[in-house]
Amino acid sequence: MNFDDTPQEAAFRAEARAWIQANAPKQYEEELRKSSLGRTVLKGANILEVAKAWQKKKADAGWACLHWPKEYGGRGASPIERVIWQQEEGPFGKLSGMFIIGHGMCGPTMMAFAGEEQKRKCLPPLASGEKIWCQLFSEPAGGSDVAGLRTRAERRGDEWIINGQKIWTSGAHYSDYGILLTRTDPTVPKHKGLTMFFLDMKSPGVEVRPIKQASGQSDFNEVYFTDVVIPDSQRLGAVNDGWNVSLTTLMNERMSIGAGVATGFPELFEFCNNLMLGDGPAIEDRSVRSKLANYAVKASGLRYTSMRAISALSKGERPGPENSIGKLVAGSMVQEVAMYALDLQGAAGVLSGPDDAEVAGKFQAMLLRAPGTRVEGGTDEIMRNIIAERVLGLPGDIRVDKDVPFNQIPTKGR
Amino acid sequence: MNFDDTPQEAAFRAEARAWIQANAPKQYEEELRKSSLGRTVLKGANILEVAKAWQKKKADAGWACLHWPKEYGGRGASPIERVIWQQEEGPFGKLSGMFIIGHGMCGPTMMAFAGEEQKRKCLPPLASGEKIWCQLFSEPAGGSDVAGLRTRAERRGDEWIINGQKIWTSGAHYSDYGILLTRTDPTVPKHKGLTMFFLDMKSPGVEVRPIKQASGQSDFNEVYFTDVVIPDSQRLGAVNDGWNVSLTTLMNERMSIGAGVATGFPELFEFCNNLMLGDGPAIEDRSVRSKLANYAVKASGLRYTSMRAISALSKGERPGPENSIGKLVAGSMVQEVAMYALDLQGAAGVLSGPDDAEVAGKFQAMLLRAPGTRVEGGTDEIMRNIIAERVLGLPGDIRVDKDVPFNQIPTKGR
Amino acid sequence: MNFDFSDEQKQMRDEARKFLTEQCPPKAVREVLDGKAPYDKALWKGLAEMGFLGVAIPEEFGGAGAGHLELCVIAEEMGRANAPVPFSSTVYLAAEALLLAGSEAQKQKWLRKIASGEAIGTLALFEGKGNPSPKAIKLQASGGTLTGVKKPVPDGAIADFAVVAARTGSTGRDSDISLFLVDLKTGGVEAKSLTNVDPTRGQAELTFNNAKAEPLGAAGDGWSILTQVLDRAAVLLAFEQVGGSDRALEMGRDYALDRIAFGRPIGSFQAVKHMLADMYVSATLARSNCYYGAWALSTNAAELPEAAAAARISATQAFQHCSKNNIQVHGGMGFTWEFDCHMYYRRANATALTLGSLSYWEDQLIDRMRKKNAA
Amino acid sequence: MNFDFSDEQKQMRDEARKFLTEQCPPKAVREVLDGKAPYDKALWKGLAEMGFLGVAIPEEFGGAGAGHLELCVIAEEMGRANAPVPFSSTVYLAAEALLLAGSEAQKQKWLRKIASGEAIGTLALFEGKGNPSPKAIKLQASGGTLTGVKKPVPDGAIADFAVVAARTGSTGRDSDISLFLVDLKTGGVEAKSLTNVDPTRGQAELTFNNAKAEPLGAAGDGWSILTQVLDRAAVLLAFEQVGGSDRALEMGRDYALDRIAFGRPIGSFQAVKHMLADMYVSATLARSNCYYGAWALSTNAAELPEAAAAARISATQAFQHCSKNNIQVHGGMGFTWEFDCHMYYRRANATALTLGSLSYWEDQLIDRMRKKNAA
Repeated sequence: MNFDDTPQEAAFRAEARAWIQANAPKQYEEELRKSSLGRTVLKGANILEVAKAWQKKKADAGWACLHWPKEYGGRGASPIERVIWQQEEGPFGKLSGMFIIGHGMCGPTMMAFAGEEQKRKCLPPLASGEKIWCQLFSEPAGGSDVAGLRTRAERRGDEWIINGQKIWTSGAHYSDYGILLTRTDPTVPKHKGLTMFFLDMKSPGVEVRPIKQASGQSDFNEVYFTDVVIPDSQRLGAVNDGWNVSLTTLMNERMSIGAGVATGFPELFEFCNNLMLGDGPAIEDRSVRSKLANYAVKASGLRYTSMRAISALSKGERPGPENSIGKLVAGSMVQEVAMYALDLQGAAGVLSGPDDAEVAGKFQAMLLRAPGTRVEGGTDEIMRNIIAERVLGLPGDIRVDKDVPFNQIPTKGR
Repeated sequence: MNFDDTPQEAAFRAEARAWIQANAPKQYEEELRKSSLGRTVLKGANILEVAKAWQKKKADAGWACLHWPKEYGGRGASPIERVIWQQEEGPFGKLSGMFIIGHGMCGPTMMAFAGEEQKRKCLPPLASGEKIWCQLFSEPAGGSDVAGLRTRAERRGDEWIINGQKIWTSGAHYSDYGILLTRTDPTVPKHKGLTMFFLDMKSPGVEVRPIKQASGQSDFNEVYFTDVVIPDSQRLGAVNDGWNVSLTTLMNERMSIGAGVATGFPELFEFCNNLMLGDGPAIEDRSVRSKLANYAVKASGLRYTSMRAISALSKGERPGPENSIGKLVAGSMVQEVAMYALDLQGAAGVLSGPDDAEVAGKFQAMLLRAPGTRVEGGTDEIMRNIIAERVLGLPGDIRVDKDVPFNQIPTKGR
Repeated sequence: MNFDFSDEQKQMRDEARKFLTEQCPPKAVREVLDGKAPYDKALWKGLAEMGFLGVAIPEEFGGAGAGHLELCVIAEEMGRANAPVPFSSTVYLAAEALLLAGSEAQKQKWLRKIASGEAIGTLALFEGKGNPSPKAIKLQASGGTLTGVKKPVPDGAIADFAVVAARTGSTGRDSDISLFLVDLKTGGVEAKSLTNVDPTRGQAELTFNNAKAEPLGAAGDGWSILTQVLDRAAVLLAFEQVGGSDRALEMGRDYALDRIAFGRPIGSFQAVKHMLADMYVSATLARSNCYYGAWALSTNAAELPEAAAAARISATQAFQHCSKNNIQVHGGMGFTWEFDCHMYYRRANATALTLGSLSYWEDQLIDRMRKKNAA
Repeated sequence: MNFDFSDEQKQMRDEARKFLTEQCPPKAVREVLDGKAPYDKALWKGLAEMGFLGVAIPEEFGGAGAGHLELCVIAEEMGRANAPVPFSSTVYLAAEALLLAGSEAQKQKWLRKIASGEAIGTLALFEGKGNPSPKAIKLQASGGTLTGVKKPVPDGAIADFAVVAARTGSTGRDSDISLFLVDLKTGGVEAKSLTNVDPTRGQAELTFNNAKAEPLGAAGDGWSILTQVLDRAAVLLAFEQVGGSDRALEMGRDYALDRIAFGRPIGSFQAVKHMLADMYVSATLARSNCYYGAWALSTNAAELPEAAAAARISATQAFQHCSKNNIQVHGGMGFTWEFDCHMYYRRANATALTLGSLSYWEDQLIDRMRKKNAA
């Protein structure tokens, strides 16, 4: 049990720190530090360009995708080294947002299922940020039931013709490539008729439309496929074995350990530390303190849980579904934190404009974004199922569609 | 919308008050007032005798089972009059605890399914407290799945022979009669092979054993049946129609409206009003106030919900499953309240002896009793199912045992 | 004893629901949400014509003279429809202040205009962050004019007049505060619209610069009147919140019945069923607390302060709970702009702060219960 | 960086678990629960023989000299087994106080006896209701004797010696408090057992009547030493709580797999599955907070005060949550005396109060975070 660096770790940290100090885009540091919970905006700069430039710089110096093999653009670093890097990269890490899906999910899937030539061709520009990738699994009819997807892939010689619609695709509008899960046989039970591909997002017939979210922003897209052609060489895994391929992708999602999920606690604590209530400093109000303490131990519990996962990874253990707790706990906590921060502002908590709201509307934005955090990447309910079934070994839900051909499953409840 | 009495109601209240003033066993008033949440103990007196004497006195003067027809020992009073009576009876109402099952569940079931002669014979002594009744539904293997019961009734001419075991029977040890749900056909699906009876609890072959609860007390019993003989004339409803009969019983349980369920809030509020913390009165601590306010609105919400149900009943509407919310909300609230009251006492909160604990160990007893309140009469989970299915119209759980003969349903999970 | 609305009141509810279903569909709410209009003028006119704006205003002042129970019933429907009109500020705040403290002339002028839909009113109380408190009121009254800044003022940018809380003394006592009535169209007041989490209900900053004002109620009575106005508005707003809670619950229930996942309606999964059951529970507790509040309001009972706080807390919790879990039941679709879920979530969280925050009312409730207990 | 116990420490855990599974089955706990013995003497002897009592006591004082990480591992297993022995009072409180402030002679005498199982120790801090506070300490020291009443004192009726917090000044400052060591077998102290919610762990009232006492640590240092003792004990007790949480979770999980209702294991119902998932979540958060606390404890890091409070809060919540919902998963059977569920529920609620209540530690945590923030 040691929360301090070993000498080797300290040396790695010093090297990383020095390089970052010398190379990071310092002009954006303050703005990046202030931005929170996925709302990263840089005034007067195109964040996509800034992010790509930083990623390329890192790649050129061997600091991109630290855990990937060197031949695919990585560094072959240890999990602890990744953590140290993230700690040192600090606010500049927020520039990696648009690469997370590609580096965390698409890359590992390609590594596991693409041919060697394709890997050597595709992975280095993915690592360096020159090419951005997205993941095309979710569909309107699917939701939590990912395998219920309907996008068809029909074989025509050495090609596949894709028709259908995906939804909730992060970054589809700026992505160069995507991995795509399709239905290739609707006459067998749903998990058995899926096939995975990767494709050029600039292919004819691909149309990306932004989704306006409840928060007013558009972080996601719908992607429509009309007679899109994909060569069979871009198939990942066997025909009709797409479900297993997708499990690799999703497992890797869990392995994309990080500085931990956003809980909103540091922001709330800082806010309360500076806030004056009618009777005195908020931080001296016992009801505020009680609430803060409860959030504090959740936030620290998540932080150390993620550190324990890193230790397990370092020992060669595969991080298990227990990592689902981060998203589960943080999702609803962010929502509660936001509501409470508004409450503490009294009637003025309703104001969300940067000039009129406390801390520039940060908590108001958090409130409006929060419902999405309880859904994206698996709802709270799916997360609890995962923990119950895969960690605790409890039975799966009764599956009425298990042995039913996909095209005979009902689509309307009433 | 009127929370005040009409003139007729005021007259009824005055009459009830005067009679109670003249007749109630005043010597126990103080002890009854202090006792809470089902722990009614009278020093130096047998509470069963005191309760029976008070019930008999009420019956003789026409104040027993107010809503029952006069010919069966009641008064034919309106629901509002019942409420007024309960308000006026105040602490003396705590003496009715041992009659609740008989008056609320057994009596109405008898009224609906027994022959006229039996009704005239059985109901008046039930109303007057001379005979106490219990309800024999639950079984060890049954639990929330009441219809999963295994106690067998086998026909032999004009008689039925009962073998099996019941559990969680309140008051079996002092009961004279009971209503009993049995399995008469194990070869059909579980709901279709049940039959209801009533029986003399002094019948040969009936053995009552108290259950020691987690709290250390014994409010419930196990009841064993060994070749117990019940005449067919004591059958309630048709053979194999017992499930429907039991639904009447359970529906009436919901109609046994009362002064509302115990939430622990009044006790907690009084406690906090008198408690000094290190820094001053507990009631001035903002964290205490915030917790109290949250409990307060639950307690008042339940109180007025039960009043709304009374109004519905007055208008001839049948109170629906929405009344399940009382038990659901109060059950876990009592537990939280007890934990919080201990917390406020600091390290000494652990002490439970009457001389060493604040307010004579009341909250410590509440803490230990509370887990039972979340289970008895239907678990929290069953209550949520009832609300979801019967109030909101959501689908029932998937029933794997629905069309399976009872004797083919598995009994062990692994 | 009767813990229910009368048949006539229920009939009025049905009428209001029918009217709002037709005149205030989600599409109409979206016009305001999207900033195409500051409020729904046609709906406002319709509400006046239906007599809903003046339902609790006596006939002598141009209202229907029906009473506050009837107003509660209308309020619930306004909340259910998420109506994008200045109903709460005009009817619960401005009109109630006039009814409690207005002179005959003031009532004749303004209540009549409210009932007819000619005037939008509001209460200008807050000055930046914080909860209701005499100490927080800095806006100064002197020589029949007001100077200072109020923010946020609900519907302040579209209001024709405002009841304004101002400082007229410096003793440190409640009697330092007096109320004034300001015609916002006569100059001296500058209104600026402010962005807020619920664009269907405007918020504004009002800057008073020697603005002409006439006293409302006796000098020094301001805080006492305000307390009563806030209590009365708390009950009425709680009915809006209960209406919103019920609608959010219904939306969730309907979606759970329609939507299929894993080959079954999602409403057949206990996680979803029980979430909806818990929403029903909180909505029901809130409704029951509101009924008691309605009785206390309509009879001006001594229990009103306590009943109002309980209704406010319970209804705030219920609406926040139901609106956020309605989104959760809807999954990703619930988080789209296209679905209506977020409109209720926005309204729930905005309404939770009007009149002061949840934690303020928690504190108030215990204060009031304690006083009653001590009495 | 390594956020896990070492293989050797894990091996010690396995050893402790094996020992306790054999020597401390629920049947043994019930002997004490049912009042047949004040504690499990055979188990206590066994723990001494295994070297567990002195695991963190240096070899020079008769211990194993292994360290506090090893003690955390043992603590977790003690909690998991619900062991009915005075481990926490003797090892986390008395021994830690001696280690921090004892003279060489005191350590030689008492630590050696603790390690060998010859002496049971405790900390006599509280005087009636309330949380740790110098103000609350009235017991008076004068001329080498103590007079006053301590209550509740954990394991006070079976203890051989006690570390006692006494008042030696009246300046109103923390330095009014000094610690003393009292041999309870030498007269002058009367012990009375007190009924408490967890009969497997005794509580007593100790009346000091001019009882002979020797100073422990410097005069006036009492409060400062106590604070450190409580922080250290908070981490250790938190490991007991985590062990108990895990066991309660396992019991619930096992029952959910075995028990059939409606023709299926109850663990196939989402209501039960998700309840257990939530128990796992709180137990995991607590465990992670405890690991950080263990590191801070074992290295005496500056982060200890904050880490200890976080571990304490998180573990208290987890054990209360898991033990109460374990009963709920068991349904009616969980509420019988016969099933073991209630033993964990009792322990969870008793442990929540030792060292001061949850709300006290919440307050402490924020105080400490605030200080760190200001620094």
